[in-house]
Amino acid sequence: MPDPQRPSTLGDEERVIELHLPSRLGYEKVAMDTASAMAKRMGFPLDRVDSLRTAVSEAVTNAIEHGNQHDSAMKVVVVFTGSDDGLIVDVADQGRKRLDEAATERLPNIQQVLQSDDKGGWGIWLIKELMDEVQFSVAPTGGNQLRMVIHLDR
Amino acid sequence: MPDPQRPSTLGDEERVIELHLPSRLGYEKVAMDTASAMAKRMGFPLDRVDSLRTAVSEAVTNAIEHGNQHDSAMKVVVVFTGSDDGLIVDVADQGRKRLDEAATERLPNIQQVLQSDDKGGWGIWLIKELMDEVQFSVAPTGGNQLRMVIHLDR
Amino acid sequence: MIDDELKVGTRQRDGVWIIDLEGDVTTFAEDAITSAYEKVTGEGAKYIVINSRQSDYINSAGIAILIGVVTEVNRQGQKLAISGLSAHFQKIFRMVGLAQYADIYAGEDEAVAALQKLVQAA
Amino acid sequence: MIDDELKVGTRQRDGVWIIDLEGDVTTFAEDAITSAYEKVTGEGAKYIVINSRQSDYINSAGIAILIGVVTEVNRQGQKLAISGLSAHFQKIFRMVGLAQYADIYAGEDEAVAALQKLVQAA
Ligand SMILES: Nc1ncnc2c1ncn2[C@@H]1O[C@H](COP(=O)(O)OP(=O)(O)O)[C@@H](O)[C@H]1O
Ligand SMILES: Nc1ncnc2c1ncn2[C@@H]1O[C@H](COP(=O)(O)OP(=O)(O)O)[C@@H](O)[C@H]1O
Repeated sequence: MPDPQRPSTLGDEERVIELHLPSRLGYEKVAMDTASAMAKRMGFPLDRVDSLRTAVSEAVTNAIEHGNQHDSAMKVVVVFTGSDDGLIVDVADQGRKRLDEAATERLPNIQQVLQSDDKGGWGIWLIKELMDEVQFSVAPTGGNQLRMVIHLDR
Repeated sequence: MPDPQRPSTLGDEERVIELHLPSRLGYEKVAMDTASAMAKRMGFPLDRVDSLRTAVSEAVTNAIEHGNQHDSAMKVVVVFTGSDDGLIVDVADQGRKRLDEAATERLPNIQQVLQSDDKGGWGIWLIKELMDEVQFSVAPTGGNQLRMVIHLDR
Repeated sequence: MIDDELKVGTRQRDGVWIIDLEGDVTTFAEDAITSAYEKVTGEGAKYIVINSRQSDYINSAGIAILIGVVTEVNRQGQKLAISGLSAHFQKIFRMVGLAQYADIYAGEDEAVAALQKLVQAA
Repeated sequence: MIDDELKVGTRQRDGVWIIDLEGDVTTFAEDAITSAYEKVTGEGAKYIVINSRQSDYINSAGIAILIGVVTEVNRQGQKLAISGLSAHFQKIFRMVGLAQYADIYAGEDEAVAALQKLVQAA
């Protein structure tokens, strides 16, 4: 058997996993499952894994629905970067619709939502509540990008 | 809430999921977990999911070890194509070493292996035993490509 | 292939109507959940339990559907409880504030027992 | 991050040595498994159980390591049994032919009982 050649240190680039998904609702579940499989293997406790599952599914759903407007020719790209400190997940769409900054700062309120016709608007707020860090930016490819970070506390 | 716009038929292209992994042993587990999460959601029975896990991990391990020679700058690309009939998994490396056709047709035998210094050589044979269809080809990118198909029997 | 359908069932246990949800609670669940709610309301339901059976994927669109049910429940003067959620989704439902409008119970039996007390008091 | 270490332990139960494996059985497990085998052999083990505790990832490199152990076991005139494998890995071990050289038992107790019969007969 050849020597497994396991280097003791690794640059970030070598730890990057990329997942390309079609812009079709349902495929956010693949990103959710890949994220949770990685997080479990990295030793995150189960309640943190559940939080990551919800955050990833919300971000990918938004990329499909809003960023790519359900255009199935457009891709959602999810990049996982693991390190000893935790896991970074970047979700990028192709930006058919530009993410409005105000939308990232809303604090939805159930009393108001009950009066309103739109019962939604919980996704970004949930991601921010559940993850340790959340940043919005423009992806290298020009679309919207959401970066979420979950720390390994040990 | 916007109409989910769920089309009743979809071209193959829209159902394709791509996973890019660094050429480092251990990352085959990410492919294995993504494959099994998809297969479970597609309704494969658990013993078939286990077979797929083993086949995918063997193919990705070969791509890392042999095809990309543990060069961590090289990627392994795994493409999952789901359909009503089953799941196709393509595993492509960047072909630092070309897969030898004879290697794909070996029937390892434990009596012989016990006499030999190399106790390995089970990977490709196992993939062929466990999957419904297996094909070897040259990837569009020039590397080795292994396609495995697992059918949904219903 | 990847879009599990939600299975929704309705049944009655001594004055309490139960809406069973099995599968993903996402935007695709809207018609099924709304119809089940309308069905039990048409049967005269005053006390309703939404009972999740192994729904390990509830997203914000699913939560929006349930908030829609709460709106109707308030309008109709019904009483709603929710049961069967995992610890994670119990937490999410509390974060969102749904727990202010529907008591959350771990199991169906507890939810039904709590509502039956109200049936008897009525 | 992604490479779980395998935990290997050794212990004795009335004349039978047990090598416990917990974690991934892959190429990274080679030193740990070989050392554990050499350790129990050094202690004079004649009857050995390799007991998998929740190893849900065994690949062909791991199988190659176990075939290496079988080679030594044959050379040393020891007797080997394997326990604790999931149904899937029991199937794989049979396919490969390992079951011809090491009896496969669902649980540790069965494996130990079978080998103890041989201890007593010896
Ligand atoms: N990837 C995205 N691209 C463009 N717009 C987005 C994206 N994600 C979110 N948005 C905008 O932010 C709003 C709030 O998103 P969210 O909190 O997830 O709630 P909801 O999706 O239910 O409206 C959306 O309605 C949309 O206008
Ligand atoms: N992706 C690949 N690229 C190049 N060569 C390969 C690849 N996969 C397999 N091979 C060749 O086929 C042989 C048999 O592979 P396998 O059956 O998996 O056993 P093992 O990896 O233990 O040798 C390998 O030793 C290698 O020479």
